[in-house]
Amino acid sequence: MSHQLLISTLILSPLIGFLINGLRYKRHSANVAGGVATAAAAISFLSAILIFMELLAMPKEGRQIAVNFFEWMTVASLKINMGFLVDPLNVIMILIITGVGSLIHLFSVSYMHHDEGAAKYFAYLNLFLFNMLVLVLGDNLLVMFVGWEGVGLCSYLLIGFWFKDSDKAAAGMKAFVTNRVGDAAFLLGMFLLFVSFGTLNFQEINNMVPADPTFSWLSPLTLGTLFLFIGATGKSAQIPLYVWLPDAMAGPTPVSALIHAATMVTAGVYMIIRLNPLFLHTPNTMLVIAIIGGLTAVMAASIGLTQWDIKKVLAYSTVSQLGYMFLAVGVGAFTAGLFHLMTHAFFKALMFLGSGSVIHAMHEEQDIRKMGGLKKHMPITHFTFLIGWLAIIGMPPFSGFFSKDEILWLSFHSPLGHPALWALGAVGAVMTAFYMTRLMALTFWGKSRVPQDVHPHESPALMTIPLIVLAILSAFAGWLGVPHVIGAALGHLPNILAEFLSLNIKPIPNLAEANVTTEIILMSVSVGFALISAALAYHMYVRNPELPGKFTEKVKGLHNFVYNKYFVDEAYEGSIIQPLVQTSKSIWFYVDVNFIDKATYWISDIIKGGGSLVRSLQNGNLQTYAMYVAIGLVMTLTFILVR
Amino acid sequence: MPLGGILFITIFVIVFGCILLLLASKLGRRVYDPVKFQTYECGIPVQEKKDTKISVKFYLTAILFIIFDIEIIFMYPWATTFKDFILSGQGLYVFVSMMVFIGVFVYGLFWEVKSKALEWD
Amino acid sequence: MGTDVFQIAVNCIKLVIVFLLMVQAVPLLVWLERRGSAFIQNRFGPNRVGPLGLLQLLADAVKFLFKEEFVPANAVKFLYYAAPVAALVPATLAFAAIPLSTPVSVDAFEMFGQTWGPYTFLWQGYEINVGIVYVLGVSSLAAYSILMAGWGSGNKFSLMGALRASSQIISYELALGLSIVGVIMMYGTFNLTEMIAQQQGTLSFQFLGHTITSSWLPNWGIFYQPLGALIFFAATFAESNRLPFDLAEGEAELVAGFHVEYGGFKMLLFFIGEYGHMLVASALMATFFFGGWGIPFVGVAEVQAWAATVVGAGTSASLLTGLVHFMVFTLKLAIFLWIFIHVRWTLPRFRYDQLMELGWKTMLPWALFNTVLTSIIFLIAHS
Amino acid sequence: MLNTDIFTQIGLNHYLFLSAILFVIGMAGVLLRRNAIVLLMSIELMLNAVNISFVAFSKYSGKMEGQIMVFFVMTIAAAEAAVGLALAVTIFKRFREVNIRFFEHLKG
Amino acid sequence: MNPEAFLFWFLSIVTVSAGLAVVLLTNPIYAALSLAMTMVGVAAVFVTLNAYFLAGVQLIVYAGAVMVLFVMVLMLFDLKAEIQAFSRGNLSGFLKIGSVAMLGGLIIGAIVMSSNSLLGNNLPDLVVEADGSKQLGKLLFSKYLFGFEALGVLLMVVAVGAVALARSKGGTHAKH
Repeated sequence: MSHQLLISTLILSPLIGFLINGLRYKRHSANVAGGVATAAAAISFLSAILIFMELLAMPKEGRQIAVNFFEWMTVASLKINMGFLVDPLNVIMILIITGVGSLIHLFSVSYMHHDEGAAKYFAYLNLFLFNMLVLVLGDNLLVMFVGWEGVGLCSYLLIGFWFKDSDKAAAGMKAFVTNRVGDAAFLLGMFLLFVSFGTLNFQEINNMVPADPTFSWLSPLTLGTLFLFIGATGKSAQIPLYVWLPDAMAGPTPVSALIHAATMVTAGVYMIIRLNPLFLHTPNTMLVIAIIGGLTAVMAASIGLTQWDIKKVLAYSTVSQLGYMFLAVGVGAFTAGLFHLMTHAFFKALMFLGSGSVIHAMHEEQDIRKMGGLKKHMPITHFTFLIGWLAIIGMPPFSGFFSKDEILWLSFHSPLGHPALWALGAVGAVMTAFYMTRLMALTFWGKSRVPQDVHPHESPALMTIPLIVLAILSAFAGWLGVPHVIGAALGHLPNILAEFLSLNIKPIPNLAEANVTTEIILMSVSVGFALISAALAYHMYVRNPELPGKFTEKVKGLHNFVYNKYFVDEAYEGSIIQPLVQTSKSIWFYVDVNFIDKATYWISDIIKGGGSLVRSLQNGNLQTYAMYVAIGLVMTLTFILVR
Repeated sequence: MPLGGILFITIFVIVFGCILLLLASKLGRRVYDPVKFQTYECGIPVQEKKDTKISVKFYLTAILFIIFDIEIIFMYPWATTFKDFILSGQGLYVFVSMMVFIGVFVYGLFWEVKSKALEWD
Repeated sequence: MGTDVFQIAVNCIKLVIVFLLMVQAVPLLVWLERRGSAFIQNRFGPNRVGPLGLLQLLADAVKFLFKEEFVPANAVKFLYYAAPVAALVPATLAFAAIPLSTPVSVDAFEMFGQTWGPYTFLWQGYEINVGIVYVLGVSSLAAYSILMAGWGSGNKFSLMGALRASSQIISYELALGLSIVGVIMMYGTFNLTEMIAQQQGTLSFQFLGHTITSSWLPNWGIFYQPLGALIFFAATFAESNRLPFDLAEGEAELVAGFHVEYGGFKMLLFFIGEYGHMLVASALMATFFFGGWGIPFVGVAEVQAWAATVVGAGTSASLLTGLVHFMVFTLKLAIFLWIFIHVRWTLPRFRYDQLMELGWKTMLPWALFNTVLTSIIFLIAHS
Repeated sequence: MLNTDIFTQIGLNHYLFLSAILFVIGMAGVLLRRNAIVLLMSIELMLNAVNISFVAFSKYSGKMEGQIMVFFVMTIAAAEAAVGLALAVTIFKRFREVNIRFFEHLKG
Repeated sequence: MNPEAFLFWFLSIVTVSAGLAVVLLTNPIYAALSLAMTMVGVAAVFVTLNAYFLAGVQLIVYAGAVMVLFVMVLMLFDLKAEIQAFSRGNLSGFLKIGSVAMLGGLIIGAIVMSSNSLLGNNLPDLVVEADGSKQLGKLLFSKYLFGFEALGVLLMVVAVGAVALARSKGGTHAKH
């Protein structure tokens, strides 16, 4: 009972916040709305902590809280419960969601307080939290799908939050439509799983997975997991469906931090981890996931090298980091994937909020060419951003180092891994170090290129406090999952995360027989290259600011190609969207106008004619109507009596 | 069954009243005067006026009376059985359900007061 | 109504007596009112006819009877005549349901060569087990006679007066009905006889499993429901169109309310109706809140024992017991009636908007509050 | 000798007949009268008729549900009367007329 | 003739004739007063059926509240006897009267035909003698609680709606 209460508090308090703000949004001032929303998120976070404690108090084998609120639907053999399951895997997720969520709510109170739609904004934000929690906690695919769609909706609403700007509205639309493609695949995958297993419940599915892997490409499970993965590429912005995420930066910056960096976009990773026995059963899919993940990591990072918009850089960085996560889960390193998910949630939320702080200070200016030298104006933002930067480029001992390094190592070493995958990851890491340093350099260091009429200033405490908290988390969260090489070196530090997750995730089989030397070499190589690349970037953008321009002159074609994001958007436009639009237009003309419309006109003409005949019956006189009732009654009674 | 008694006394009272009225009408002396039979309006000649304006408040009062009267009637069975419910351990449940009802009632009353349906001027 | 001729006859006679009791109370009350008002206003009042002017009422009655019969030209004749008769019915019906004293048991006896009895006769018109609901229902019929009179007279003023009077009656009926919810809850019954029976003895009640008793306070409803009693009594003033709520009669505005066109005996019938309502109200007050016919500190059994020593056990003792209790009841009634009269000559009249405001916005919420409070205390006390 | 049982032995059917007759009277009122308020009154009559049969069934089948239903019906009827009369008042204020013929604006 | 039967027949005659008067009297006020009479008669019928509490409620709600409202409204409208109280029309009039008569015949026929099957064979004697109102209360607050609360909301809505209606300026239609 108390579990039920806790979980309902956890899930419902954002919903209640949404209702309060949503139903009365016109009357609320931004501060009241923000207070309500933040309180809702904080209550949710508190109950998440309580649930976490409950879970810790349980014996290790039985760390599960399952509650079933009601039976949602029963159709033939399909029985869906509105059930929620808390276990070590998603308790981490809910802590991240509600914790980072609360911080971002807090940040938003200050960030949005000039906006007239602030109450609406907070309502959406709370609704998002609610849906995300449903997604994460649902004990079956359908409940998860409800949350999945719900977060998509909120993402759409929030990207298009400033819908009066048609570009931003279009960005929201793009995100929504792209996600629909993924969602369709997700649904297909769900159907295939249901056909194979006869249930949608995660635990039942995971228990029913056959022991031996399937190597066939056409087996229903391979297809099903592939479809699920395509669904995940939609939500988590992977090749080929990543195109929406950079455009999603049209939304308010805290939204980008919460939805498009820390939580929603990781839903795909979470889903795969949740179903990890099933995915392990289909190595083909895993291979696809790993390749896609690696390619995305490199490709997005390379685009990130050339972008000028601070949020776009971060967005491509997010896509790239998500690629890492997929690379991790693709090689079977689920713990590492989740670990990176967590650290990424911290440092990327931190960097987005930091960029929000910068944008706020620069009066809505996002172009890094017009920044520079902000270090002295915004010390706190700079310092926290610095920590985020150190984390993301994988500088030991910051959190990103541990998670990224574990992924790289396992992509090399795991039975599903391959040196080529490691190479992809390493290249990505080098690029990451370069473009993040470039971002730091152009924004905070070097000479100021700030226009004369803008006077940057440090953000208020309400905005810096979340930054500081997140900075602390980004700095130290890595010690939760110390790789065992380093752990051994430092005196048998345990990998807390892996142990905690042992209920959900089986360890990689050949982890014990790892070659320590190889591991250390690989680690040093990637860190070393990353540092060199960072130093190069520092050299190029701080010391010799004219160098990059010369360099791009030389490789102009390549630069343009990359700068325009490999023309992927244009390719999609030409190959998919335009043909689709043309076909739809011709269908509209031939089928809709010429056939269906005409048919409905005929039908309506017939009905009109009949109606004008019958209309005389409806003469508006109540007594005539009563007479019809009486006659009907007489007829019915006669029928009953005579029968 | 008290119905017989009720019928008896009703008929008795009606008959009694009628007899008295009849008696009074026979005993009184009558003097004819056309002015006397005119409608009494404080002594001035009757002003025949169509459409006497009568405030809509009267029906409002009557309509509200019906509604609230029923709500009160609903409390009667509750009041008689409340003690039994308490003794059988369902007191709180019945109490809360009645409080919900009363809450709705109070909301209605509050609305009427707020919308000035009960203002007389 | 009874199983044999004797019982039916006695019951019928009893009903007639109850009615006559009400009718004869009217001249007495009129006299009391006139003398009382004179006393309050430092005058003499009627003192010429008979001792203390007591025969004045008889003279008035005769005068009423010999008044000229008259129907206004615009009147609707049937309604004009039916209204005063209809005014009598609700008060009578309600009054007959109120227990006036202890039941009288008659032993078996011989008459006309036949054994009759034994019987038990109730000292009331008839017993109804949903007494309160019945009384409320019957007295809500009073609005008809007012409306019939007002419309039947064919006079704008009387119609206006009738509408105002009936609006007032129905407005206060809400507070009245709501104020006794607490009473019903306390006694757990609609039956008036049971209510009186529960008020015998000294104050004692259950609270959180303890029984609390008082040595000298009678177990009357007033001690449990003071607010309810206050609202109930105030509402009955409005119900019986008495001052300070006699807006229908507001002489300055509406000449004399719905009975402008009435005179002579028809007016007297309205009077009987109005005083009948007063009687019913006082009797209900006594029944709900002051122990009915019960004598404080003295139980029925003690009175019976005393009566047996005076006239010997059996029918006559039972009759004497009934009489004693009836006297007590009459005394209680008289006190309330005197309060009615006293208030009439003490307080000024409300304005109509004040009247409605008081009914809807003050008494109704307070009665509601009383109900909620009673139920909360009840819930706490009994669980 | 005429069998007088039908007059002296009152049973369920008697009450049902009474109810049916009142119902039909009310229905005739609804169909035939032109005054909107009289129509409303006829509807009340029909509801009362139905209430009689509810109570009769309640008594003769020994179930309290019938009385509960009557209680509910009364409530609904009162609510209906309140709204109906409010409508009538509004329409009267507009047209100075309560003839049902004037309420024909809903014709098709 | 036993008292029960006497009461029944007496009350039926009163009720039915008052009901007929409602429909047949052309003066709406007399119709309303007859309806009040019918209501009182129905209350008495309830008493013969041992439904004491309902009889009281019938008196309070119908006779005391609803009919007072009707009478008040009629008096305010000051409607005298109507010249054309009944609706006209040969075909529809015939249809109406015919259907009403048919309906009456059919209902009575149905009652007669089904008189044996209405209650089953063994008629239990009701024990709602003394405690009827309490039984009603107990049922109302356990099994029919939802209906009770729903009615509370309905009444509130009606209170708001009726007042808003009665105070409105009289619709959007043009005057005819």
